[in-house]
Amino acid sequence: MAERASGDLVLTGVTRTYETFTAVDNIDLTIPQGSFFALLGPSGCGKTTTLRMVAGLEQPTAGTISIGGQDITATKPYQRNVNTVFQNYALFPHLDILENVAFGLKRRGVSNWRVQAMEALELVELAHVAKKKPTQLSGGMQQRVALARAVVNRPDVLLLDEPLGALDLKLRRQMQIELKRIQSEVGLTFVHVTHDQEEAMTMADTIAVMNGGRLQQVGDPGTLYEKPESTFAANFLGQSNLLRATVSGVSQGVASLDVHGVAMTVPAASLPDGGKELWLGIRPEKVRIISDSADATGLNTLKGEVTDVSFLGVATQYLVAMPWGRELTVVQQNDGMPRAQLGSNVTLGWVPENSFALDASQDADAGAEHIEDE
Amino acid sequence: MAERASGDLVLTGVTRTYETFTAVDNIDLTIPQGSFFALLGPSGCGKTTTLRMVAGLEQPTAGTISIGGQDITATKPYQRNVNTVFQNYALFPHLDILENVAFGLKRRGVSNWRVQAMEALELVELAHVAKKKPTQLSGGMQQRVALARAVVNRPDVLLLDEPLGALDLKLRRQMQIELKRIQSEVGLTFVHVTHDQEEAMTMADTIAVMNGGRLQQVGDPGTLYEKPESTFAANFLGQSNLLRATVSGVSQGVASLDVHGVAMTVPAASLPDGGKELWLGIRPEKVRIISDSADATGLNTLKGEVTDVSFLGVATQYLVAMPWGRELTVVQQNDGMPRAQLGSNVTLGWVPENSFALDASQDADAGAEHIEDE
Amino acid sequence: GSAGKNPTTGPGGSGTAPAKTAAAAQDMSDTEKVVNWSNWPAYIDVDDKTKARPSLDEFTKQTGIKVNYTEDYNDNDEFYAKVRPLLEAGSDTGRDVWVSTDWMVARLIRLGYVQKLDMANIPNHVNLQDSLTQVSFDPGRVHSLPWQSGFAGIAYNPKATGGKKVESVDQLLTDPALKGKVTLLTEMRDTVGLVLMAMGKKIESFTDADFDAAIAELQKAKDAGQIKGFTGNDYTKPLASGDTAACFAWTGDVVQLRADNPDLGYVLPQTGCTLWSDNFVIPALAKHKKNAERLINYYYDPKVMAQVVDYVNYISVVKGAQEILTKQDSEVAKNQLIFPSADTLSRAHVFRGLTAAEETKYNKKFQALVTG
Amino acid sequence: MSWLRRNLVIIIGVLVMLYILLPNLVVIAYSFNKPAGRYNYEWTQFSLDAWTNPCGVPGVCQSVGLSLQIGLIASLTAAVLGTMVAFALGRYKFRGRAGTNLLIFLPMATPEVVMGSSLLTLFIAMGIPTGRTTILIAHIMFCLSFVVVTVKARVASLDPRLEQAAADLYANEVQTFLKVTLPLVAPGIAAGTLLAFSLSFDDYIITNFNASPESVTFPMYVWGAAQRGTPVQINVIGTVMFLGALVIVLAGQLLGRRRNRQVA
Amino acid sequence: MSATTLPVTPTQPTTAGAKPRRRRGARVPYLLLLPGLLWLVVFFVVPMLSLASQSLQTGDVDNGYTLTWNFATYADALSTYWPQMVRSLVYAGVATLATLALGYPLAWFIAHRSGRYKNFLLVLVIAPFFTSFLIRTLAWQTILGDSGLLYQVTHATGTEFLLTGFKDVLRTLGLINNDQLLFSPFAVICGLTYNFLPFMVLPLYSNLERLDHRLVEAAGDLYASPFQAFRRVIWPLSLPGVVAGTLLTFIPATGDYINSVLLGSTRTVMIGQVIDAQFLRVLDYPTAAALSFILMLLIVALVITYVRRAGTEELV
Ligand SMILES: Nc1ncnc2c1ncn2[C@@H]1O[C@H](COP(=O)(O)OP(=O)(O)OP(=O)(O)O)[C@@H](O)[C@H]1O
Ligand SMILES: Nc1ncnc2c1ncn2[C@@H]1O[C@H](COP(=O)(O)OP(=O)(O)OP(=O)(O)O)[C@@H](O)[C@H]1O
Ligand SMILES: NCCCCNCCCN
Ligand SMILES: [Mg+2]
Ligand SMILES: [Mg+2]
Repeated sequence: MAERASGDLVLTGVTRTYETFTAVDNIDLTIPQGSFFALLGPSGCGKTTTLRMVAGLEQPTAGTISIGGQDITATKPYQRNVNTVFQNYALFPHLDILENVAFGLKRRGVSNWRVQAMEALELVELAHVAKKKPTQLSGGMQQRVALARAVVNRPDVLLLDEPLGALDLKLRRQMQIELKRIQSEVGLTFVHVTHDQEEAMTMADTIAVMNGGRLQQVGDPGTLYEKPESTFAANFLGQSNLLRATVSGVSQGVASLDVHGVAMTVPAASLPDGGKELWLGIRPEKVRIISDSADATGLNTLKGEVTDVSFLGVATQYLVAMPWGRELTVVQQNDGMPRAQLGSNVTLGWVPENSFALDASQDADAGAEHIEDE
Repeated sequence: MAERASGDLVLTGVTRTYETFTAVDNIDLTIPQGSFFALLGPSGCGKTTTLRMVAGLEQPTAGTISIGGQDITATKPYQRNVNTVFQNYALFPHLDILENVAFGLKRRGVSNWRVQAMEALELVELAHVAKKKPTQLSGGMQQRVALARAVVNRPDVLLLDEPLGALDLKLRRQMQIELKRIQSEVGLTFVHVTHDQEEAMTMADTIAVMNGGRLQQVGDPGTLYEKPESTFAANFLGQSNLLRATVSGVSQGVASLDVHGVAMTVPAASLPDGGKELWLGIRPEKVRIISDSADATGLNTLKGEVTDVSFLGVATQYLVAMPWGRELTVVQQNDGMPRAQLGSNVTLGWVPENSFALDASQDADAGAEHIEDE
Repeated sequence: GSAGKNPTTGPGGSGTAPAKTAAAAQDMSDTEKVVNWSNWPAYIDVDDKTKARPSLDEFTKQTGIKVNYTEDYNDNDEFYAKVRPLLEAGSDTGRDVWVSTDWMVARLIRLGYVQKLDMANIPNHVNLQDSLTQVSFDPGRVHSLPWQSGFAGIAYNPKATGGKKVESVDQLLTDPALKGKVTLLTEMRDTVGLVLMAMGKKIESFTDADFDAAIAELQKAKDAGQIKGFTGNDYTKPLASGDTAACFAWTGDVVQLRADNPDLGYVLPQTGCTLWSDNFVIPALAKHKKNAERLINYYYDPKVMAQVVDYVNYISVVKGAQEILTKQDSEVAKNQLIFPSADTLSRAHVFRGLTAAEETKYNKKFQALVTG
Repeated sequence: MSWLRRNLVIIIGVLVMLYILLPNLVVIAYSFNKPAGRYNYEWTQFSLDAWTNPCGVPGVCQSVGLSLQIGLIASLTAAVLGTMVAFALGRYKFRGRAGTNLLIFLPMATPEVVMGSSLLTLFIAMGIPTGRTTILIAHIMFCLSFVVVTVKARVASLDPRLEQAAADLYANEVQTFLKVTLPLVAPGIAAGTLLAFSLSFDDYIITNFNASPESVTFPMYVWGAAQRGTPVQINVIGTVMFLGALVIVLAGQLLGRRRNRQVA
Repeated sequence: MSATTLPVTPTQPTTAGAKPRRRRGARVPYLLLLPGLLWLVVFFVVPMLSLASQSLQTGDVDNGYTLTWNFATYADALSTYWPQMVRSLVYAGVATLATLALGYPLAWFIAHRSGRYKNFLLVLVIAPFFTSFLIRTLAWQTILGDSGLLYQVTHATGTEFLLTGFKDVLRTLGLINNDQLLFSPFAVICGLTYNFLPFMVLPLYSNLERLDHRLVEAAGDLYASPFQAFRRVIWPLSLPGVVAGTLLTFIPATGDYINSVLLGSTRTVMIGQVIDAQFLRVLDYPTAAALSFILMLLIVALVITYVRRAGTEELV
């Protein structure tokens, strides 16, 4: 029987090593009760391993896991009040949908399992397929059954391992809304693994970015996006333009920079510790294409040639080649205003406060997930 | 042996019926040689069936298919110079990557198959895994192998059936760029099936929107997006706000409308034939949140209360409740400007030319893909 | 008749080593009114309507002894292989009596696997046909009493021979009309015996050289493609259908086959045919020896044996059965294959007893022929 | 021509099916024969005699009963033991795996006479009297390999994540096995058991060595009877067994379909 | 029993976890193995060991055998009976090929073209087992006999020329000697093929049933004719099923002799028949035992080579 131990989920120094390979490396993390927490990171970074340790399907090599102050590190999966929505759903093919959902209830000896399971199915709008077998359902429906099967147990913590990974974009967006709705309706702690950054940002209260088994940065979506602390976070969470810059001086809270010979500024508060060299980062949507007539005072500006224009529907994405060869990405909402033409020379500008500065010792392409290194 | 029959792909009155069900209904379509054509539509609308008929894997019940003027309707798949990148890749698990790519070449007795296959693998940047088996590759790599396997045959037409459907967002965007690059490098006719509208818009020269086995609208992405001809197209290709409106008069090319008691205008040219009732459509990103100080002359305006704010990274999405209950969706790029708060009352406005008008006899929710009707 | 001349030439059942004595178990006959009898399939009278076994039922009615009758004796060798380990280990075989062919009886006696019969319990043994009272495999008839006997001769199907008769072993082995459509018996004594006699040898007293010559003769026929196969009792079906044109066959079978197929020919070759008998023996450690002996005694009543013979159509081993049958079923009584005349019997011979070493040696050679 | 090409597989399939069933058709036909003599070799006359009195030959029905009983117990026991071995082989890496595989495979490569006779010697040495027990032991032994091979394939293709999901949903080890693992492997076990049953039910050579006069199985009976022409009843029983198997499957399927329909 | 089952296949790993893995509780596999292996050790290995010792003994039944490590028996047995040994392997091999040729289309048909009759057909494949094999083999005598069913059917339908032509082909192939179908190598192989067909069909079926039909389409799309699609895609993918089926057929068929006894002639004697005769009739246990071991050894060697070449990792 699972013990009720409602409260925060706390991981302390959790490490998991496979023979010589360390999949999860000394993670400390506190996930407040009732929050929607997203774990984000590239493939193989240790997200699933972390979840499996919380679920009890894997034993940490070191460290402890506790819920509400109670150490559950050594308990068996079925003794934990934690449920998982598996990446591949893992529905029981020999049971019908209702039986799948009722599985956990029956194991715990809940007597009105039928009522509760049907309620859970109604929650995911699938009560009408209760008697079907999993294979008779579409991918999206299966995903919702997996969700119902976990949620119905009202666990302290619900783990979701890329539950939307296999869905197409449109359905995915709908399921995201659905998940949020369920989370706020039932008020559980959700730990949601994904490598879709947009998904993480729209859904989570708090996001942790993982890489190579370690936590890179933990914070709310806005902070993480606007003020990434590493090139990895900057590139992994959305796109970033990173410009090589040298600090030429600091005065009145403003740092002067030299970017390929162009003078720019950035708030001094955002400077990283250490040397004079740094990466100046600016998000594509923060960059404006400035008409000749417009006033550019107070903005950092660069000139370049438009080498690519792609219409995205909501917005248009431009690539603008800089004199030093590198291209800057610019995204402009299609709000009905006229836009730049392919091949034209344009001036780009942004408010210095919208940019961020990062330690130059890092690889500018970290987290940009090039094809070669998936 | 496949016959070379380079030229436009033409479908004339193509219909495919399964017993009583018509999956594809009298389609006429001309796809110019060398173009990148996207077929877009909800699940089950007949996209795959259409491709399969072009590939020869399915026989049309009626109609003809020709390439470069040569009727290929009755030829076998292996006699057609058409190749497919399958939705699930369909790589041969028992062959290594090189052998997979060389499969078609060998079947046609190409003697320097090794050289050609390696070239194709280099094109998709996978020459280094030539000796691996498909299962040893990640999803994205498999997808590129499938692409190389098809492209290497230099078919007249390359059919792509949701080749990116199973990839995660980040990889998906990269593969899109890749696909475009390959298409322009080798200059084949691409027919690309997807139900990701953003994907269709960024990649295709021409988009055909299908629904229920019929073609709804064919055109370039910009036109389709900006001037949809049906509520289905408006909803399916991106989001749309549709407002019930009555035409109160037309003068000087401008139609006056009554929208729930608010007076608005729309270019008379965009009015559909028929009655006075219509749907006034406006894209979320075309709607601006107007500050009190700003000048709203010439804009259609509405007042409402912000009921939801979600941060999308690049942009923020607002839901604004109208006095008559319905919510309008507004998307604003996160360009660093201050934005509206949840619960605040705001004025929304848009340039009349950015809106479009549709026949009121249609269902406003067509194509919005509710969960219930997957 | 002359077949009754007991073949005294062989070394009898004694072999090179003196026969061992079979162990007896404590006889439970008086307390357990049962007897376990293993016999060959279809070797007892059956009521074709009720499918009951009338003579057995009658025995039980008379004596109160229940007979567990099992038809698990399909083949001497196979049965022996089944019980030998038990007998060798000195354990009970679960059977009180079974029916073994003469040469097998010799082996069983030699190895001390069968007990002496207590003739006091079998007063009817005096009804045994004179010709069978002295046999080389069981001198003095102390261990066995025959159940049925029969000839091995030549059977043919005129449909497959083209109406031609097959009258001699020579013809069987050489006639091109029969090429590839001849089967012989896996029973060495019948097959080799018939050939030996056709070669002019006496099967009561042949030598190693004679045996080898017979094998060579057979080998020649086999190599020439004349012989299709060696069979157990399964020669009947192809013979009936004509897939086998001619073969060595046992009398009882042929009598039965003729009921369906009156055209079938059967010949006891002029050069001589083998006469064999299948005999009751009581194995070592049999628990109900006395009951078994009462059973034997019962069947040695001519009336009872007449009833059996009328059904199984082998040669009666009990005197007086013919007379009874002549009254009831003159067809059967007149059948030469069931009640052979003296002339017929004069052509019938019994294969001599073999020493253990001979048995191994001959078996090896014969099996090399069969499975070569 | 193109019709032929399209339906070639069906045509060949039907022909092969016919090949498989042809002897049974003969057996069925001759169950309605009324032979003049005691040999049921030649077609004589149509009759229902044997059908109205299938147990008419002494011992035949007892032998069928014994064979069914032995087949059932042997196949079920072999199923249990074999499934356990299959799980060990399909699930775990351990020392001696290759040896175990070989040990599973050798009995299939051993001639039946050899197996039957050497087993009998063993039983005698161990003092086990031959009979039902020894037949059962022998049958379980040779059925085991077939069950292992069949079930192992199924176990190997079982998705371990389903068991993890069960553990995640509060099922302890035993419950996980009973509620998830077993039902999922069940079709493989069923197939293995069926195969084992048919092998046991049809075995003659090994059985014959290890039987006693009280334990005559159906194949032993048939073997004996065939020495002098099989009674028509044997054809009847063969036919009943054959059709029985089909009827059971058809009934199961119909029942399943009805249940599905009710649910839907 | 569900239609999707009856798997007798060593499968391709379908999931990540399909490969055997090491687990905590190293005792578990041994506990699972214990009863089954114990059974095999006591009732198979022990008798085989005593058989092994028997094969090295000299003596005779009457005076008993003694262990003299007489390896000569092996040499003698092999030199005397190698033709039967070779014949057995050849017949079993040909019969295995025949079951494959017949079983493959049937398995395909059941897996992909039989719709809801799947279960029914599967049982129809195995149901003949429930009628004693002896009766069924004897039925082949009725079918193949000179005036048997085949003859009567062709005779009655005026298609006797088919039968004659068929016989001519068989004669050319050396599978019959004269005009008889029965009692010929052909009849023996036909009987073997018939008897072991289910052992081929079941594993093939469970493999083919899982074949992804889209791969076949992909092959067609890539210019493979239907034959090439079979040769290059379907066949290699079905290899695990083929391997399992051929083993389950070949191994028991090699030792079988009932078919040879009932349907064959003196020229079709198989090794099982020899072993049987040595055991039961000659009572030469050492030779019989030696022959058994030679046979087993040959089979194991052949199987290992075959399995290696076919690229399936595990024995059976
Ligand atoms: N049983 C194992 N033995 C050895 N290495 C393992 C094992 N399980 C996982 N790993 C390794 O640990 C690393 C982390 O794996 P994990 O599954 O946690 O990644 P992930 O972040 O969930 O990736 P994805 O996004 O692809 O699901 C990977 O490099 C993987 O290869
Ligand atoms: N063999 C078939 N028999 C009956 N109906 C079929 C068959 N194949 C397809 N259909 C039906 O035809 C319709 C169109 O199917 P199709 O696969 O072309 O859709 P699609 O547009 O590719 O959908 P998706 O986006 O889900 O892949 C569907 O409703 C489907 O159920
Ligand atoms: N059905 C009984 C047949 C008995 C045959 N006995 C054969 C002995 C041959 N010498
Ligand atoms: Mg993962
Ligand atoms: Mg599709």
